[in-house]
Amino acid sequence: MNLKKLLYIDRRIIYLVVAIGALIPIIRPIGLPVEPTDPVIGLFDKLESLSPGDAVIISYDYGPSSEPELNPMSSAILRHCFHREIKVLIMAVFPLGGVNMAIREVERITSEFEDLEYGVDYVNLGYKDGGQAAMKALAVSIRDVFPADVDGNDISAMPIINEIRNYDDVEVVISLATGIIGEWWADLVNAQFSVPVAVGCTAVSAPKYYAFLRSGQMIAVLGGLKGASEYEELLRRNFVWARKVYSDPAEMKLAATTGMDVQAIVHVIIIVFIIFGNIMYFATGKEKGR
Amino acid sequence: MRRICLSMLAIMVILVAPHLAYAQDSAPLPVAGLEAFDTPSDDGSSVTLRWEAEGNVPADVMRSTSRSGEYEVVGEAETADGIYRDVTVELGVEYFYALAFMTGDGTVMTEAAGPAAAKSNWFRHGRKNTLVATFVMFALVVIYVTIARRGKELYVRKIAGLNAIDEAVGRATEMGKKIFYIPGIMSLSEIQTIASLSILKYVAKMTAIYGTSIEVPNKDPLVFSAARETVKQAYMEAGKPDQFKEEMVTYLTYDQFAYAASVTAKMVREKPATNFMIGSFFAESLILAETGQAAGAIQIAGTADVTQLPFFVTTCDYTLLGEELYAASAYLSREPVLLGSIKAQDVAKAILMITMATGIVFLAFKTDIIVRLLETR
Amino acid sequence: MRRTIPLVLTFVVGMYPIFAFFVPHASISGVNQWLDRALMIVAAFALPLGVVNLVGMNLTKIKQKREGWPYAIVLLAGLVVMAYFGVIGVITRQHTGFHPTFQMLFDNMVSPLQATMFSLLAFYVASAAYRAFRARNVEATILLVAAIIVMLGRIPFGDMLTGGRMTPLSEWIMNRPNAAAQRGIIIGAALGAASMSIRVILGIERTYLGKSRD
Amino acid sequence: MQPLGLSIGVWVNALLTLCILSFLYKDNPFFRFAESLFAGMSLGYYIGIVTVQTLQPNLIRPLGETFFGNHNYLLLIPMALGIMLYFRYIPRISWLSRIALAVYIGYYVGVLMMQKIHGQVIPQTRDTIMPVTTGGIDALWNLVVIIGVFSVLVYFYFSVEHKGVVGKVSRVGIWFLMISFGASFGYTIMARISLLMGRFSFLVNNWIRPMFGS
Repeated sequence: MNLKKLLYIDRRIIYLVVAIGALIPIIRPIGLPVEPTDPVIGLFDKLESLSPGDAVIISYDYGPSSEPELNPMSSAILRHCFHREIKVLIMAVFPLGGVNMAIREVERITSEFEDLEYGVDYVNLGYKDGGQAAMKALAVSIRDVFPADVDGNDISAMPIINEIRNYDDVEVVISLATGIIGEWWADLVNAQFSVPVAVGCTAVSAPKYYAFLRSGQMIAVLGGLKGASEYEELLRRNFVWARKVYSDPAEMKLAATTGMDVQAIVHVIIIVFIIFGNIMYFATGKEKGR
Repeated sequence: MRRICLSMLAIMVILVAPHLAYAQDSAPLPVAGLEAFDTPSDDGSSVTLRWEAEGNVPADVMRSTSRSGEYEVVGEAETADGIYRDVTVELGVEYFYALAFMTGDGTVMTEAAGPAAAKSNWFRHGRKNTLVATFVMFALVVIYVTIARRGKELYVRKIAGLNAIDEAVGRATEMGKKIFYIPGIMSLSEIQTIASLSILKYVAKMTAIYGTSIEVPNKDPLVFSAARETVKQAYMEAGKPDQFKEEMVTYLTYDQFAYAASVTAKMVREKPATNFMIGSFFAESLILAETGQAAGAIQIAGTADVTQLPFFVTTCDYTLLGEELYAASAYLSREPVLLGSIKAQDVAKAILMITMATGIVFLAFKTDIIVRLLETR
Repeated sequence: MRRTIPLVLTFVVGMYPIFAFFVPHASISGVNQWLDRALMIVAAFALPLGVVNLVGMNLTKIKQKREGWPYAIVLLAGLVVMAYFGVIGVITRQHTGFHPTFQMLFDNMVSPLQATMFSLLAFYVASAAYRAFRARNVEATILLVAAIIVMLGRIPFGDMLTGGRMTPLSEWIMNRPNAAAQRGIIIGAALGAASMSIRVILGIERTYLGKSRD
Repeated sequence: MQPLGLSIGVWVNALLTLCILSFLYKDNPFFRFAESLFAGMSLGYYIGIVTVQTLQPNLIRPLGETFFGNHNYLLLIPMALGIMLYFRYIPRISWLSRIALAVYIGYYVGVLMMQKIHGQVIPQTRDTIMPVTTGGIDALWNLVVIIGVFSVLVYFYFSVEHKGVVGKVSRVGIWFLMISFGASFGYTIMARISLLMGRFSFLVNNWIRPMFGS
């Protein structure tokens, strides 16, 4: 019967529908609403609770393949920090391109702020190999782990480094991570040195990180594009500057909020397929599929 | 700038020491009870200062090698922190510390605390609970392995995915097609990979006995090397050393996605009867499993990477979940010694559950002693 | 001798980081840090093992004109070009880091290939969901329902349809039952790994050495 | 007008992207070309990375600067271990290659074991100890988590037959696992779509639109 054929629908039809669903909003954005959730609010509140001059570490622990998810997150967090006059130490422990992500993002966002001073308000420390060993060593002295910044400048002359010596002077570590590195910050840095850790991760890692969130090993988890779009929404709700930044069409091309349109449509497509599959399954008398 | 001013002021203050006492009398200091001591449980790289604070003002941390000597600024602190760790110390040198504040009348300094010297310690006291846990785990494994060695029968339940291995190899033999064994993408530094190799050995023994062809494509060169030894040994133990070919274990590339591309291409072109995906996987899990599924292979997966389990569960015929992967290596060998260690795992789980239950009951009676015992540092 | 030396070494080297975990003394942690770096060097030496195998296989393919041999030429060409620009800086000592061409090839060729291969997952996840999420039995139905609730909670439509109840519900699932199951798996797997570690350190498990137990 | 080099880069990038995407339809020569190129170039890339980021700073440079100073001669040990890996091709001393593996595995097994016990088992156990008598609705949800953790751990019990009470509890464990798998799957779809979006927006915004000058 033909119904049976529908049950074993050619995968390529699914692929085609998904492709079309993803292309449309890219060509013409829609702008669907977003509601922030607690795991994301956790980071927002933490940064709001800091006073100007407090310091955070942002570690770029992802490569080009996770850019679409993590770049919008990084942009939103950096903007938040700089507007609140929080000092930012930027670093990377991800070997494959983490430092490139950091350079590009930092250049892009700092160019929006006129009175930021490199070496005073923020510094890009660059990449350090040895992952966990480096993370541990930061507890003793940041200056020893990173004798030079990303461009090879001696950092001992920079005021920010004299104020922020090690984890004791850092209010929160924000890791934008892919794979296992976000966990290292919780397992290792939070567990051994009790620094609060917030992780912005790809949506894949987020379910696992809820366990860390519950146990307090992470204070916040931003999961994928949705996490990023929620952070953008929090900024928009609370700050005038954010409403301006996140309505500029050029910026919106990069923002997570636009991405959420694609997400919404493709999710609906998948849900429709699942429902369709189940209807067919029961209509054909529970055909045993493998 | 502020630092330099403060330091200069501080030095001036020291030079005019009598005035210091006067300043202390007139303005009450925002801190009390300053003490300096070697940071416990560290490798000797720091000295810790501690004080009680009233209010929150910025302070300069001053240090000297003698009580009445010249003090220099070594850092800044906020009084509300209550604690400061000086990491610029030399191992074994004795230091005196004081805090300096800017007040309306100028700079004031607390009385010096010390002497304190950093020393390398021999034990991390915060890790006593971990030490106990490690010791218990070792003891359990040793005890149950010994019991098993003495010949006591140990029961281990059936694990569905493992029984399916025989079936899957049989299917490939009947169809005259290949078996792919993918040992994950991590190196030998990952314990899952080691577990995977011992399952590989079992599978390779079966293929040796039935004369089925097997291919093990690798991402990590060390695993490649070890997998080749493993398969070779399996063929020797099965009494078919002449049937082992080096091409059974191949190296593809070190890149996660290039590896996935090559393996999926192989799956589509060679249409294996069975795919084993056992070890540590990341995002490539679904690329491999979905392509294998579309190519019509029976698939058996196993991983302890929680993030990838949903994808294997939905696309493979059998999946070894988390701990089952580790148990599998012991279970397949059916060697009593290894079964002993599975029993040890179970006892460890029982101990943990009892600890949790006790802790929950204690909490109901408003005692958090168990929670505090489990604090880790 | 041939059997004992590797086992004794595994034991000694395996116990060291365990010991060092509890002993912060500089003399102990120093050795640990050194081992960290030393083993990276050992791993680096293993790479040629794989390269030789891959090059050998593809050369044979070309020589015997096996099916698809022209692609073997593409593969070898890519390998040689990329490796050349990768190591030339070190050999000639002209660059401290990478040759600029190396970075350019990575950005315009390797990186898009990686990203596109990765992006295939969007399609696979859809087809896997279509096939796997069928209400066949209790377990499969639970899987299906949880998946749909969370999917709806991730997109604005879910809240629109239910008056804002979908996001909290899906957060609850993630935070409570999901976190509980993940925790169970994490604890179980960690114990399994620990017991496996002990087996390796004590020399009970030694398949990885290629040698069987005696 | 874009500089020529840049637009060639964009073209190569876009065409390779399309070659890989074509695999979704079926295996074809374009995909096969891209896949072979990818395999070769990526391995070449890692040869460069390992040489420049591991061997250069950790072995070549220190030994080049001073051999005896800083105890650098000790680096000959990992180097020797690395070379031993190749002894397996020489039958008489092939057993020496196991020494390298034994050291490598032994060390990491020890390190990981401590990380699992200290970083996972103990904290996750501690956090399961939650109040169930105070805190209103939260107490109830805490109870859900506790039941979940316990039942999943019981599911992982290997030395007891899953019958009777144990069987029922482990069934509950399976339900929790299914909720978790379904929820994680649903949650992850988002990440996968993001990747596809990154590729599509590159094709549309950086390749097609500039081609038509918009």
